[in-house]
Amino acid sequence: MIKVLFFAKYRELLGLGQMTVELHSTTTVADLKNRLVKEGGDHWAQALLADNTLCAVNQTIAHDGDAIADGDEVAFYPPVTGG
Amino acid sequence: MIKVLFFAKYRELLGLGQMTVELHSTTTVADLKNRLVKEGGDHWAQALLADNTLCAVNQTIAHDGDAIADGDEVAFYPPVTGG
Amino acid sequence: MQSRVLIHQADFDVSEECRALASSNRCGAVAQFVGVMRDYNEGDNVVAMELEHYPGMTERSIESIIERANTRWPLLSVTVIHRVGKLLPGAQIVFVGVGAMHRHAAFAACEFIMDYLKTEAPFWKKEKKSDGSERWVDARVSDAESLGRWAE
Amino acid sequence: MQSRVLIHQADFDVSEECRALASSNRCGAVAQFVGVMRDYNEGDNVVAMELEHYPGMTERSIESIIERANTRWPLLSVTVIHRVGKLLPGAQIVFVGVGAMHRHAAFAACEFIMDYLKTEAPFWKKEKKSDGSERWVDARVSDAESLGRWAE
Repeated sequence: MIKVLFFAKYRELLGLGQMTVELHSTTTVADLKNRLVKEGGDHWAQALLADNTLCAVNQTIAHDGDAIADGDEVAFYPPVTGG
Repeated sequence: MIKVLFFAKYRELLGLGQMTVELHSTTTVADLKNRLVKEGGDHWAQALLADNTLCAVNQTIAHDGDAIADGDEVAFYPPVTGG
Repeated sequence: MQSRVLIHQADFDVSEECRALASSNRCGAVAQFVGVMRDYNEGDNVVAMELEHYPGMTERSIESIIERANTRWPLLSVTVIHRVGKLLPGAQIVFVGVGAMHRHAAFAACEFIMDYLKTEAPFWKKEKKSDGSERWVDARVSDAESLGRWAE
Repeated sequence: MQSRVLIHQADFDVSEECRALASSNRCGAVAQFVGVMRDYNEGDNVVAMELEHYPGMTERSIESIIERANTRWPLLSVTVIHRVGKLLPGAQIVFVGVGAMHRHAAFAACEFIMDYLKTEAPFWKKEKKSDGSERWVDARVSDAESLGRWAE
């Protein structure tokens, strides 16, 4: 089981900030994105497959090829605008 | 008549912060220095002829060749150390 | 190097922060940046702002930025405060303060931390316009570009 | 651009200055520098400092520096405060604050003003050491050198 978080515009678009996903084996960020889009549809594609979507695994920036293991915290969010 | 000011180390070296000098004709910064050194001696040479001595005429940085006219305020001081 | 990272809704007091940053007897220079909320953006009046963040990761990413700054310049103290939640025009949003023996390290590290905070720390601004509508602020290309000068 | 130059013995309040610098509704960024008195210099403990200046010319030279900064960057507000007279270790000596729409102008102008203040404004520091002896502080070559990067 992994925890998946969404922030800001994506949280609103998907209508949820947090979900859990059952993980059958070690996967990658790209695999997780594709699985969520396949299950969720258009809004999920808009959020997760945008060119500038950022991903963090265990609160560290991660990229499509990076691995996700059971127990990880994965977050998807748009470019940051603080400061 | 011009007003001549000395600051910091030079004020202490010469034992005075301000003097007036009678000006018979328009002169230059270099001429004024030489005249004061000739009249004053060693301490004056140390203060006025040091390589890094700064001069301001009417509160604007001036150089050896710049003119001094009657009524001007002339200041001699060492490199600045504020901030 | 002493560092402090605070994420909260409450305002901050720049004098207090400055005093704390300067408290080492070796400290000769404190550089500080304060980001302030403006009342318009991209041609529209803005009447309020909501700042969202990613708790936990925010602190980690800022601490990582501070550590990178500390390897580049000799620093004595760093404080970063970022407000979240609802803010009104004129409000202080962010504080970055750096204490060092000499001013060049303090200035450079302060600007370095702001530049990376702008592009790495997970905060998002949502603006409320005067007609009541809301919009998420878009990231600026210029913020990503300004990192270029820190390339080693 | 609003500017304010103050030379006096009294201390200053960084929060108040920051608020005043940010008072324009277009101001999004305030960069500030505070110089602090250290308790040693060139290997000696320093117990007090006396700051002398050239009244009149000090203000003129700082105003000229601010004007030059304002021609290089779009600034909204600048405040420079420099204390004179007797100061003790830990005291705030100088404040330079710059308000602008965006942070790069504020940072650059703040550092520019400090760099020129250090080399042009007629202030002189005299230190009192722990053995009671006094000495005038020597100008640093590095301060003159740091102007190089502002060459256009």
